[in-house]
Amino acid sequence: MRKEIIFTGFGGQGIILMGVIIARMMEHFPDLQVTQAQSYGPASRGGACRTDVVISDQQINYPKSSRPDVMIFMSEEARKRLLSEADPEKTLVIYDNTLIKEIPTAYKKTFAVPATGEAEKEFKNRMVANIYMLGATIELINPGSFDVLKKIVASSVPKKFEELNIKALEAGYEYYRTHKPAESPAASR
Amino acid sequence: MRKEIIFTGFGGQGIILMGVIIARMMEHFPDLQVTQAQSYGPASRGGACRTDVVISDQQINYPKSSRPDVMIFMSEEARKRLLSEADPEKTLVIYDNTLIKEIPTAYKKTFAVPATGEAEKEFKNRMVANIYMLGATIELINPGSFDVLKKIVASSVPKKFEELNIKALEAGYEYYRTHKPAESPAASR
Amino acid sequence: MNPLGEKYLRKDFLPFLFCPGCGDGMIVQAFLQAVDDLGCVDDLALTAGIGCSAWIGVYMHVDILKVLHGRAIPAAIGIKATNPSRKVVTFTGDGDCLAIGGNHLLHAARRNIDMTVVMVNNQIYAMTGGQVAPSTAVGSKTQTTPYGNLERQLNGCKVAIAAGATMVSRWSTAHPKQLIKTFKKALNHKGFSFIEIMSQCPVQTGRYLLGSGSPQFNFQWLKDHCMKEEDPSKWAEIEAQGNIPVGDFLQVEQPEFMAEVARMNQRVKEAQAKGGDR
Amino acid sequence: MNPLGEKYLRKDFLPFLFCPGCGDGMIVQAFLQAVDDLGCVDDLALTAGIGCSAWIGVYMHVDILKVLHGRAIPAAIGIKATNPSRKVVTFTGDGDCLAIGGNHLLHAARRNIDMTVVMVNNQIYAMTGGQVAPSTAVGSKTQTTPYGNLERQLNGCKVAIAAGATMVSRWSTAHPKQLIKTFKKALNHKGFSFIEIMSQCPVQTGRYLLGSGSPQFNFQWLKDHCMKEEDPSKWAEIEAQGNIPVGDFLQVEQPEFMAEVARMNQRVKEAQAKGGDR
Amino acid sequence: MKGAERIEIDRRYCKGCMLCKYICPCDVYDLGQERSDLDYLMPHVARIENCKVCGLCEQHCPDMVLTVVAKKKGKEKE
Amino acid sequence: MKGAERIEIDRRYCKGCMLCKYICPCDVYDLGQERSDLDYLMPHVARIENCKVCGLCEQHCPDMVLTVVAKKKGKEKE
Amino acid sequence: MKKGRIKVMLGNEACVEAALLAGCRFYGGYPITPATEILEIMSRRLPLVDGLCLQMEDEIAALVAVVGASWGGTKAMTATSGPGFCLMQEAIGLAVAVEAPCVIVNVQRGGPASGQSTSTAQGDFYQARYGSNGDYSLIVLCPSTAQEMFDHTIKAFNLSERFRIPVIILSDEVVGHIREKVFIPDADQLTFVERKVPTVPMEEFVIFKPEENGVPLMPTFNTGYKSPVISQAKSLNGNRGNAKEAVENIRRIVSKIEDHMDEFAEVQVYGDEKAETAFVTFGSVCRAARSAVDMGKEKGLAIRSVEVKTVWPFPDHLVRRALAGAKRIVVAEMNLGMLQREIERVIRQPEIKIELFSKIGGIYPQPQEFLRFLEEKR
Amino acid sequence: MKKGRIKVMLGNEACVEAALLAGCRFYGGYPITPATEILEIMSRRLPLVDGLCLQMEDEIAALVAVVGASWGGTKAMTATSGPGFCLMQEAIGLAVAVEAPCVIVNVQRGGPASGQSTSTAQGDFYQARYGSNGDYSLIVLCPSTAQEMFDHTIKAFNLSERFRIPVIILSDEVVGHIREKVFIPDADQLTFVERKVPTVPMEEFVIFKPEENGVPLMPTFNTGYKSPVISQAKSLNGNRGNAKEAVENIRRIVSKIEDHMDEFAEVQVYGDEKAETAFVTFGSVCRAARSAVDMGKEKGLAIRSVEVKTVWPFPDHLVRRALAGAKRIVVAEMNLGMLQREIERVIRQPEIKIELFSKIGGIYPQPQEFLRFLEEKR
Ligand SMILES: Cc1ncc(C[n+]2csc(CCOP(=O)(O)OP(=O)(O)O)c2C)c(N)n1
Ligand SMILES: Cc1ncc(C[n+]2csc(CCOP(=O)(O)OP(=O)(O)O)c2C)c(N)n1
Ligand code: SF4
Ligand code: SF4
Ligand code: SF4
Ligand code: SF4
Ligand code: SF4
Ligand code: SF4
Ligand SMILES: [Mg+2]
Ligand SMILES: [Mg+2]
Repeated sequence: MRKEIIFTGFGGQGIILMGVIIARMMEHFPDLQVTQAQSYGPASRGGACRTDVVISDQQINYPKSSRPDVMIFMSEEARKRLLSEADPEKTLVIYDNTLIKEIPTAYKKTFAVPATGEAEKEFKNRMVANIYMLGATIELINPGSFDVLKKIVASSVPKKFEELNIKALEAGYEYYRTHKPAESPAASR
Repeated sequence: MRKEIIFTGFGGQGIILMGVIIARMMEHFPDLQVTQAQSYGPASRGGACRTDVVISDQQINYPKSSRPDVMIFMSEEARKRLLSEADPEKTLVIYDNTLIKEIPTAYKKTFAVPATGEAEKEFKNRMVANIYMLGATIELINPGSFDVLKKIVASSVPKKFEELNIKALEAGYEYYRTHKPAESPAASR
Repeated sequence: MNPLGEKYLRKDFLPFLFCPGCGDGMIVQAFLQAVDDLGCVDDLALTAGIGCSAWIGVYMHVDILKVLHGRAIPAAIGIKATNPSRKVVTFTGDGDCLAIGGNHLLHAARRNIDMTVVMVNNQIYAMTGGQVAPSTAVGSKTQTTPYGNLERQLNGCKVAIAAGATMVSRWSTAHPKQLIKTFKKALNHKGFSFIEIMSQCPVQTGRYLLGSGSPQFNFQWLKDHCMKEEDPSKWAEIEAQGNIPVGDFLQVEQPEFMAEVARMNQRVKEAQAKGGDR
Repeated sequence: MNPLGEKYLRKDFLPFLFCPGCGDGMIVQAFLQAVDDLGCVDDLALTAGIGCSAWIGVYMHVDILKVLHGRAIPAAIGIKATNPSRKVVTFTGDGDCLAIGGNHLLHAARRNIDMTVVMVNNQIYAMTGGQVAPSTAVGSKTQTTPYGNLERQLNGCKVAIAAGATMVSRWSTAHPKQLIKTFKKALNHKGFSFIEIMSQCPVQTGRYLLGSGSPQFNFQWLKDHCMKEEDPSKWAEIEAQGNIPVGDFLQVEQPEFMAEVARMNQRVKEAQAKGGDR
Repeated sequence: MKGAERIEIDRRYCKGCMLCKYICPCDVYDLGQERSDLDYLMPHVARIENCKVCGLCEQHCPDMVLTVVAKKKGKEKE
Repeated sequence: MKGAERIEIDRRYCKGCMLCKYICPCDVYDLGQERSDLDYLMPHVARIENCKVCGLCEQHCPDMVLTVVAKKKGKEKE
Repeated sequence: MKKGRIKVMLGNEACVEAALLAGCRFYGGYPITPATEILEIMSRRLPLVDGLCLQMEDEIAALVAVVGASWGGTKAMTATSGPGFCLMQEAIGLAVAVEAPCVIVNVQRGGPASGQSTSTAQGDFYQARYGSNGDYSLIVLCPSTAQEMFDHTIKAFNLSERFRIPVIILSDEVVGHIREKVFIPDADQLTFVERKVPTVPMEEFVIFKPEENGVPLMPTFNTGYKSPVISQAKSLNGNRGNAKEAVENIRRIVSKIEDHMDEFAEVQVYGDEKAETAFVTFGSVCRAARSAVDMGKEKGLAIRSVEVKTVWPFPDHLVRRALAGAKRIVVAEMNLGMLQREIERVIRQPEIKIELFSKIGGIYPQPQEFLRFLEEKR
Repeated sequence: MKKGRIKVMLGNEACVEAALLAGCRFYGGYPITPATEILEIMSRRLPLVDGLCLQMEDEIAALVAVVGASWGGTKAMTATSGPGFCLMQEAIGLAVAVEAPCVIVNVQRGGPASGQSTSTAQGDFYQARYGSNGDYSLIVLCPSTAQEMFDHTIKAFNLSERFRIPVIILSDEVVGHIREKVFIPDADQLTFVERKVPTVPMEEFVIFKPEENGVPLMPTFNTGYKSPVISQAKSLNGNRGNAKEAVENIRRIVSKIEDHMDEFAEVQVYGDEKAETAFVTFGSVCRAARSAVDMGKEKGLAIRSVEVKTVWPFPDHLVRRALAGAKRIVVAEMNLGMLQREIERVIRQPEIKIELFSKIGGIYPQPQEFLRFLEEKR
């Protein structure tokens, strides 16, 4: 089993953190290996930003994604530049539909999550869009690990923002439960 | 014809300048090649100091002395360290006998010049000992070139010391004429 | 693009790589305004080092040589030396100028070579993600001083004065009008001028030092903390309150290096023509 | 060897590589006298850069790390950082300290780390044969300013003060008594101290700058030109006459870096023991 | 009194920092809903009639994307 | 009054700079004729009776090769 | 099996973890992408163990302070990337000359000059060995995983203490910035080497006289030996040496390492050790090559991948052995052909062309590309 | 025969003489033995031709100022030795990256670190090529006589202008400090290359688009082109490049040189071109080897001496040709075996052992020793 997930958006959205959180979760799964690799532009905000997470039950050599199972897009520019890495048939394309208008229909598996919109609307804070997104996608990444995720999120954010983040996480999870894509690719492979 | 001359003494005596002057003289001898190479210790005064001059009618490849024809010693320390480079049979060993007590008798060809003593006594200036020495040895280095030497010396020292140096040079030459070693090795090779 | 931008920016290099609300863009604008007022755009030659602020000059459509971290000043000297009529301006960050590049500042100032160093002080290493800078206040928590900074600040203006700079000013991005005026003064100053600009970096300084990443908050912080005070003897007091003196601190006339070089060359050549070799 | 030499010099390293009459040897002696008076020889750790003056410490029988040109100060910081109880002293030349090493001086001073920098100012690059130094007077002819130096002097004491040094003095080899006293003060000062020593270099400075290679002449030159004046506001006047102000210029108390580090480590460890991670 | 004919915001490069809104002494701007090409929410010119064409917003815009176009003279009284 | 019993000059290392001679307020030294091991002409202690043991020569000797040995107490009157 | 714990860590973090375990108590650094995390994490961790992390004014000061700390008697390190590594070259020579044990990490990014600060590269391969002036030698280790960042850091400290030299960890952006599981053995499961200090009376001690293993005892400044340590070529007592002493000094500081390479040189082979087709790699590229070997196997292609772990002194012997019998040799690296030159030098069979599969510009090679290279260039 | 005059000159002086003839009008330097005379003589000479000689605060500033002057539109140079050469490495990468023509002289002395400041050495052989970070290329010339100091300096300026690169003259103490007769041709007897500047309207000009010869036109700051010049990997218009543009940029700045090596690469053979015994040398050692060849001839020994004049990019092809048929190859150099490694790489015949005759510690080899080596090691 090797699963490749790409998170992408622009700097400042906390894209890398999403990958870090997934990676750190794996400390709780002794039989799984994980790598998380990142690349970003030189400025601290703006600019495309991306992290590749690979989860496997074998030693992971090549640590980047070459045929991603899941791609999560959190900005229009990232979609423009990186969607071509997705396999239209196989890759589950998850996108923040607050920021991304549409995904061409060629891509068979898609899941829209209004993470930024909800973060702005419900939590008055764009900064939690990434955590919302994590909540909405964890079942598609590593099914059944929401509780571990919650623990890791709590320990990954400053104390004073802990509650806010956990709420966003739970809201995302709730969104998933109520909107989840017809076929769960996580289950299918 | 290849002639190798080594000048040696301590820093501050103007040893290097002696080599430079001989080298510059050669601009006036179109058929002769010359190299002058130097080596010195890190401090500006004291420390052994040495320059190798090679004069040849051929292109000079190896620019250092490996079997010197003439060696000129201007300090006791230099004698201690470098006399072994002289060939007891062939090398003409010239030394400042103000500073150097003696040369072992194994060395067959020697010439003592009291350069420092004369400089101090006659000219009240140790700094001209080197020029005195040049005057006393030019015939042994490149016979018949005293006039060229005089010209080069004049242009190599600060204007205000020109007269002093020329006098020292002439005094040295005079010393040579009156004390010259029995057999002139310059003639013999 | 606003009209100033239309006139002077390199369109194919946009957008600025600066984060939203970064003071660096405001400095681009203020500088271009000064240049526009003086009509001297063709006379400019810029240099820069490495850092966010080092990109300021890259967006302006003028000659710019952007070199290594800390080395913008010697690059400027090389340009000035070979183009004495150009107005040479260096854009540099507080880290670029005061940490790795501190020595070049000393020596350019003592030479009183005709150039302007614009040091953008955002009180941090921004480009690399929020490490302590020589300009970071004691006690501040940064990515490399997690328990509070123990090192006292290096005051660029004081150092420039001690080294011999002949014009020294400090303003902030919250003082665009004064800044434009000072830029103009420096561009016309014959000698070494040093302009320090306090600038907001919402992302690193804001986040780590001031507790808010909001551009507005960071901009307001500068407005609140920069106090005009041109008398050095009163600085200590202002600084003790956590505030920052700004103003035009110094401008004197002294022999300028390139002019002295020209005079020397003239003299030496004349002496040589007369036959003397020294 | 005189008794002080017998007691403290490395016999197997003699003679000093200094030229006859060089001031550097006099500094060895004055420093050893101070050390002897304080009885602190076992506490010393020295560093040095490259240059004639950088050899001063090598002949003393104490720990010494002689590093690269200009880098004596960071070496001292590394030693102090790991041996806070040692008295760390750096011997450096005017070129070593103010040219290539200028930046390290700024930063050690601003840190107020407990160490002493002894800068031997012979107004020239001596070791390499008489090139201009940042301390060479305007107009001077050296091997690299054959037509007269155009660059204004960098004043090490002023720079050290601007950067935050907490003790600053200047004396000369013609002031052995005052020098010994100042050495003792510096060795006991808690913080960064900077001592500039005007020193004769008959061979380079004498020959090229002052017109005589005689040790006596060069020594007398210092006696004649160094004037005691501890009030900075009067320096300009003295300097305008071609003279050099000497004296104990500054000594203040400020938090010392290594002490602050120790306090911080204590605090952080206690916090951690209580379970907090910051 | 001066007034603005229009305020242009270059949507290619606006980064939504809202310094324009913050600096405006006349409360001309609101936080808008539209996103610039760089994915940032742009300011919305909500009350252009308040604008005194003081130029502060233009001068402070860090991305030089904002232009306040004054009413032509003579038009002012319309 | 103090006096010097002897003045030692370490011939291994003396460089003949004559700063001792120059600094001596009591004209104790002359330029000598003897050379040190480093080939320099050493100072000659010509008038030791003048010496006040002020220590200046010792303190100023750049090679630390000069030692002024004071007469032992009690000997002074001899 | 060793006792210990498993943690998901950044490669750069694993480096810090190991350094602290190995006893590093001084860090002198300067921020630079992609090495900055090492400085940042050190600044958090060192105060907790009574160490000191100093952000210096530049990389020169950083490494010189490390050398000072090393002579101060402390294990010390620094980390940087290309531009800063340039600035450290003179002080690397210093550390060699004064035989100061220390560890220098270079997390490589794209060059030349400022290059591509956030992208990976392996262009400092030769610089790590030859960037300083004059004759010298040192050890360079190339990790390819966060675990190796950890293991090599322990090894680097041990070798630096054993040989009294700077040891360089030549990592790259991929390895520095990868996050993966790292096994951290308990301290008692690891071996730590400490520099040997003299015990004889000060008068009898000759500071640069080597012991049997070529390395002199180190009278650090906390031992009371009053040591003279200069950066020049020296005689045994530490004074400036004459020509003969200089020759001996230089030969010794080189041969103390090169004569003992079997103590540390390491070359690994992944895949089919007898395969006629061989990749040769170092650093992060090893990982992609391994995947390529696995993919090849699936397709029925026998490939071996030779991984040079200690690239300097170059392990001629081990590399020759690992490549014995190979008919086709492809050197895969993220530069324009550096390791390739060493392989050309070592494999002196004119019939074997040493091919180069080179990726630059920060583009980490994909396993598929290795296989495509094998097909297309055939 | 060319017209000109003959003067007895120091090698370092010949370098200055040639630089001024070639049009050098800016010198940024810092004193260091044994290169200092270049700075000193420049400071006397440049003012007379309205040039500027600046003694900067350190070597970093010196070379960066040279790069500035080069972009300012002036031919510029600097000179240093080992420790200063270390400090210049970052700026060498800068000069490469911003394609600034300039000349850098390294008059080698003993290393590592402060080493032996007044002694000769050839230990910076690899540093001259690989001392800076990342992938790059440049040209390194090695003179062996004062005359070659002159000739190579002219050549260095010409190549730097032709290729828009830093050219390094890797001299050594023996060559820098030798005084001998130098033939100085009249200016009209020499060819001088000048950088090509653009002439198209500013709007049409694309700053880093190469001409046919791989080199872009250079819109120096005196041409009015308002040029953006950054030290990062760049796109054709001068802005930061993406990965693909970075690849192209880096490949171009390397291949513009390496694809045109036949324009400048130079290897000479002295002695019997067919001799089975061959010395391989560079720099000052060539001279001693020549004497050895001559001595050998007297004794009836046929020897050729292969002299590598342009050591970087290493002229594989020319060296192979010059060594064709040689059965015994002895590399003679004043380091512990650097050129030797290149010869091992280039001569891939396992039956030929590449022997090393190495002199270090500042001891210049004597011709007799070469012959003794041949006898003893047989
Ligand atoms: C030699 C070298 N060291 C370190 C770096 C990494 N670096 C790039 S920018 C920077 C700091 C920039 O800080 P500052 O000058 O204050 O500029 P800012 O980004 O804050 O505007 C550093 C350390 C580098 N590029 N080169
Ligand atoms: C990096 C480097 N650059 C240059 C040198 C050459 N160098 C040795 S000493 C020195 C100047 C010394 O001058 P100063 O510090 O004033 O000491 P002094 O000899 O005058 O006492 C120089 C330039 C060097 N050793 N290293
Ligand atoms: S990190 Fe700070 S200084 Fe850099 S661009 Fe962003 S806001 Fe500006
Ligand atoms: S050159 Fe000058 S400073 Fe150096 S040892 Fe000689 S006199 Fe002293
Ligand atoms: S100030 Fe400029 S960039 Fe910021 S929101 Fe307003 S228009 Fe946009
Ligand atoms: S011009 Fe002045 S009043 Fe008008 S919108 Fe801008 S800031 Fe507000
Ligand atoms: S001062 Fe010292 S070195 Fe100089 S002459 Fe007198 S005894 Fe000799
Ligand atoms: S002790 Fe004083 S009086 Fe006696 S010789 Fe020395 S200087 Fe002269
Ligand atoms: Mg900053
Ligand atoms: Mg000096």
